[in-house]
Amino acid sequence: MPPLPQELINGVPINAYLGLSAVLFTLGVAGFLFRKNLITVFMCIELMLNAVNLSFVAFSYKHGKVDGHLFTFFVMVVAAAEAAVGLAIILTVFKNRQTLLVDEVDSLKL
Amino acid sequence: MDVILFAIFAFLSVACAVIMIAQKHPVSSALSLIGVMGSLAILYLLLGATFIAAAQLIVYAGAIMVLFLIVIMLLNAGEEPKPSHQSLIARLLGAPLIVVFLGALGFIIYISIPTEETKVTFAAAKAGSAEDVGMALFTRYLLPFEITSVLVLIAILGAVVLARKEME
Amino acid sequence: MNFFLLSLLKLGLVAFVFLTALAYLQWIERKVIAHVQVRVGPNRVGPHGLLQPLVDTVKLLTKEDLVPSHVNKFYYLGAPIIAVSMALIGIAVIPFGPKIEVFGIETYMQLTDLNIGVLVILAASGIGVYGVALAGWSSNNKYALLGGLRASAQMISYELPLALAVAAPLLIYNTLSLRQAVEAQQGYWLGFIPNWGIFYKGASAFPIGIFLFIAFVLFLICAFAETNRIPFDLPEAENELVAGFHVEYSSMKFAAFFMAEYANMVNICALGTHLFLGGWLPPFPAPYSDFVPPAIFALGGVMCLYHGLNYIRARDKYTLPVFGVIFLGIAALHLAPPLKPILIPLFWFLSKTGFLLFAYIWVRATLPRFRYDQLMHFAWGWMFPVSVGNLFVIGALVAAFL
Amino acid sequence: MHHLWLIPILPLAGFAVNGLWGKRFSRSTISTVAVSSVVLSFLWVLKVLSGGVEQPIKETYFTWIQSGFVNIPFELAVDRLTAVMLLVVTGVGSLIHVYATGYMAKEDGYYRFFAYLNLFMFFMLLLVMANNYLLMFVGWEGVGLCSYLLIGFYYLKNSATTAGNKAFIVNRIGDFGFSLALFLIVVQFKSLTFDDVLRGVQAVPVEQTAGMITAICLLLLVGAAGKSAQVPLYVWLPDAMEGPTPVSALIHAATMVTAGVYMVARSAALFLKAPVAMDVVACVGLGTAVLAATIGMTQWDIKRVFAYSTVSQLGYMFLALGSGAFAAGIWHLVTHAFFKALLFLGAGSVIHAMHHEQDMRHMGGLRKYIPATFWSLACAWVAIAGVPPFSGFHSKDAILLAAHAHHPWMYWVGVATAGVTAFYVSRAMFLTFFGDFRGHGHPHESPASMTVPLAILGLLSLGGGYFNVPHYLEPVLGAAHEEHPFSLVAISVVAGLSGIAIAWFLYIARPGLADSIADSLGGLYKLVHNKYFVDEFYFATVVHPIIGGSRSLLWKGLDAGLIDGIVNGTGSVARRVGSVMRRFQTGNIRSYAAWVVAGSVAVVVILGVAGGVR
Repeated sequence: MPPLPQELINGVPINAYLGLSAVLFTLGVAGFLFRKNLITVFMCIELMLNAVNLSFVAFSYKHGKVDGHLFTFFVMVVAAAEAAVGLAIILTVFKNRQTLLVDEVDSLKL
Repeated sequence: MDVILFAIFAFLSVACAVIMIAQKHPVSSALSLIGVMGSLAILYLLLGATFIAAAQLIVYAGAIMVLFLIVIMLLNAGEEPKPSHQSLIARLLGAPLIVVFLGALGFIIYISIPTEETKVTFAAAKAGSAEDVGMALFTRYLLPFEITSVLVLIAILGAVVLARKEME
Repeated sequence: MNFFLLSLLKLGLVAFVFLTALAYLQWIERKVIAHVQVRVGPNRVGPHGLLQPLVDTVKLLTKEDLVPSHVNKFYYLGAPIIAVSMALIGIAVIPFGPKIEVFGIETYMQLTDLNIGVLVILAASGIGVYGVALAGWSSNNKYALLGGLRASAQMISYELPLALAVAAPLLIYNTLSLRQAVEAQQGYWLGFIPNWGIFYKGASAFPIGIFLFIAFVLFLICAFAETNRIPFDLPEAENELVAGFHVEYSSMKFAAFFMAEYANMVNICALGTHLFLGGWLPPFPAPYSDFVPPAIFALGGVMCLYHGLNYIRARDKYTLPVFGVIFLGIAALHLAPPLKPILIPLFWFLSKTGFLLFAYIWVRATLPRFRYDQLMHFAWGWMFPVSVGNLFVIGALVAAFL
Repeated sequence: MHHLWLIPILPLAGFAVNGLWGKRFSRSTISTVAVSSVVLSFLWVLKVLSGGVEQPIKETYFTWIQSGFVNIPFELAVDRLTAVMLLVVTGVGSLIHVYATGYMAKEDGYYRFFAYLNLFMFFMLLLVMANNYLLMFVGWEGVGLCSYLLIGFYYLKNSATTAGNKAFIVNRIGDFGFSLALFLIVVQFKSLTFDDVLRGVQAVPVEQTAGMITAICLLLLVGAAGKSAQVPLYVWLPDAMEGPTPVSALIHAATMVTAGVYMVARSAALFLKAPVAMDVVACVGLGTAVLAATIGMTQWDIKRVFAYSTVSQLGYMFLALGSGAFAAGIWHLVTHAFFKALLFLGAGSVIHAMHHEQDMRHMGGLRKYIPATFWSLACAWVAIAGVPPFSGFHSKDAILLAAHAHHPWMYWVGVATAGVTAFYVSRAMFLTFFGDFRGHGHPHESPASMTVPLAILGLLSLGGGYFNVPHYLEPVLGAAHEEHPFSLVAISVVAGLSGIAIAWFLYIARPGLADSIADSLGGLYKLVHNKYFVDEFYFATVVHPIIGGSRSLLWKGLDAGLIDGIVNGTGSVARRVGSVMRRFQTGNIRSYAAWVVAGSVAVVVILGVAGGVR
């Protein structure tokens, strides 16, 4: 294994975490834009939430406070609620129109 | 040590995320998402957020994703067929937008926080044990906590109402 | 001594003992059920069928490992791995005894003492669901799928009351580390009643143990459901879904699921022991209790010798004396000064865990199976409210008395 | 720690139990719960007072309202004034609860009745025990509510519900005055606690704040007039007799209507600084006394007679307050509580005996049918008529003397009114119990649960005058002047006796003479008999204009015109805007998502250009 540069030995720079969270978030957005399966789209939302959580925790490490953790905690709870309702909605959608394609579900207009 | 672990799991999470949006099959996406969550849990540990790491595993990986999996299995959602018609703007604008977005984010992070400012090491973590989280949760953040509980209640009702059979 | 080396040593030891124990647990189960149903049980291989597990293992290893053609290979192969590994993770945070000192090395009888140990176990059991669910789904077989769905639904349903029941003692011990939880249960009130979870009194004026006992009962029920054991073994209900989620599995992969099941049982029993039954703490004050284990073993040895001398079956003429000698030897070990501080706590811990495991087998031998809707209704309509209420009461009591 | 909170909480518990589960209880259970809750709180009052209250007992439980400089604790206090009130409320209350178990035995909604009654006890106790005006106001409104509920207890009777509404609305006017007074008090004294107000009053010299304090006092008087049925807000009380008789006895004779008196006495310090207000109070009291007494002479409904008598007696109390003899007022409050509760309960017993016949023209000669009721009522009779040495004599005497010391002419009017009072009560008694039986059916004596309370109250109204309340209250309300000029006393006594005599002459000696006098008076009699047409006057001047105005202006003009117009206008504007914006709504989630991303990209880029989030 190549020797690490000296400034990396004594810890990871905080903005590496932030960058990682940014990358994950963007991937989530990409998935949201390009995937067609409702459930997958929903999972992409979860991915975005996770990315944001990571940055929350990173920031709370930076400030040595616990608040970021609490935000993460709340995000988790809300995500759980959202998953429950959202999946129920997806089930209903599938029951009513036998499809999971986001593009098919577009009658809510005009 | 921290650096190596961070490198491994950061790579793992990104890889899983890519797989997730690349994979055609929902179950694969779900599992790779679980992979992302698991590696994020490790990263939380590195950041000293032990409680959040455990909660991440229990709530996200243990409960939410299981729900997803169950739904996928119930609906037996297979591969995605070619879409009949899809959003023009998303197809055209999507990729460039995302690139710009990532670039701008990176730029902001770069200019906002200089690299040499904070070094994350597990040993140096100040807060994040279950005690700290609980203490803050039930004192300063009590009201949000209560409200969240109400939200969860509402979600339960909504799920029940949506999922129940129509009574004849 | 090097931390990593020490950990490796302990890891090897625990892994060896644990896996062997799993194998023998199954033998014990067969034996006990047999005796409950007035049968003899496995008794062909070795004395009293003691070598049965070995033979089973060999058989499972050497069996043809066939993979059905219609399965989804990746997940089909991955599922048992997930299941068994998640089941084995739990043991890592479970302490077997207090701090000990061997060859001048101070160490804990525990692989690692996380300050979120309990959460780790819960998380592991939560992830373990995937093993079952994926197995069921990837087998591409409707019985298996039903089994997997049932399993996952059942496990996440019963995880709530389980977590709530576990939260109750943690609320009182004010820690998430199993070691500290056990240490919080030290002492006796009125001099002889042990201060274990289910009898807990501690510094409070009120014996909170009463409610912890309720929590303990809830915990046991959830534990049965969480490990898919009778009366909650819907996922593998033979007479409904052939063998449930592992119907398509054979040879070692099949064995893996069983290992996972037994490992889960052991983990959860150990958890219960630590949280409610005072872990490795003796049931009455040390100076007397220290002589109980050797006494028991000695008694066993003497009995074996006696029965060996006037035997009924020809075989016993040789086996029973051997066992008698072995038991006496163990008794002697318990008295040997260097081993005493290791063996005595280990004995108490193992005997309590063993009792819970015996309860598992006992119930399996006696109770019939639930219907699925009954199962779910029981989870959400009964267990959940009761555990929440119980937790409320305990919280109020903690606020009032501790 | 005396655990004062127990006193109000016990009836509240009774209310909760009966109100929540009373439907399923048997009548005996309900009455047990209700009565025992009140009796227990009476016993607790006794226990608390047994220690003596040289020093007021204060117990602060928590900070109720903390807003800016105003800090209102939830504080109960018992000083001697409160002690007297407590004894009256819980004591008479217990008796009336016992009575009610007999009186209501056959009625529907048994549990409802007792639940309301207990709730009333709770609020009344809160009112008298409160240590600040706001908490007092809570009790004040609460008793109003309960009185409304209980007046409309027979909600199938249209008249009952109307009476309830009337009582409620008229009380609102009074409460409006009261609350204004509270605001002024906050402005003036920066607090609502009695002690602070007292201190504040003594602190500032009169001439600076006379105007303010006078305003406060007048507004308080408005509130008191509303609750205690004084001119011009007395009109609700006679109609309130639609409620069951125990209610009339407890709420509309003994306790609630005296809340105004208590409140004014409680604010004695304020009133003493505002002589103008004092005179107004005295005049209002006197006017009420005369007015109601004269009306009372001409009524045929026995309960209405006693209702007007109540109004006039309350007038007496206000006269006392106005002429500075607060203690005398409270004293009369106590004795009045005894004999007026007795009168009503007796009337109830009579009505019960007459199978719900209330018109005195169909009674008569009941003496021999229901002796127990008669004799107990006789006690009340002599008491209210001011015959020495019975209770009414003492308190009324004290009031009249105080009035004489204040303004002699008030004394003379008071004496006249005393005569009138004696007259109409005697008239009621003669019409009911003497002569021969004009009704039909067979009157029957009431059960012991009714007669025993009557007997106890009878004794109290005979001997009640010897509780020397003014002396007991001296530490709180200052010393009453002691000299009893024999002449004045004699005059009032003579007035009372003559009233009785006239009544005897008109209704026993020369029956029929009364009607002829009434005919000869003609118009005047009609005027009085129809209560001076006050109700009609109010309807013409207040009610109709308000209804008409709100229908035409508020409803048709403001609501339908303005508000609906705004709403519809907003809607139409939104629709027009939407008709343009809907072009963007393709219904395809992902294009929305794309838009969102575009927006966030814009935000992020702007942030980056602006130089990050330092």
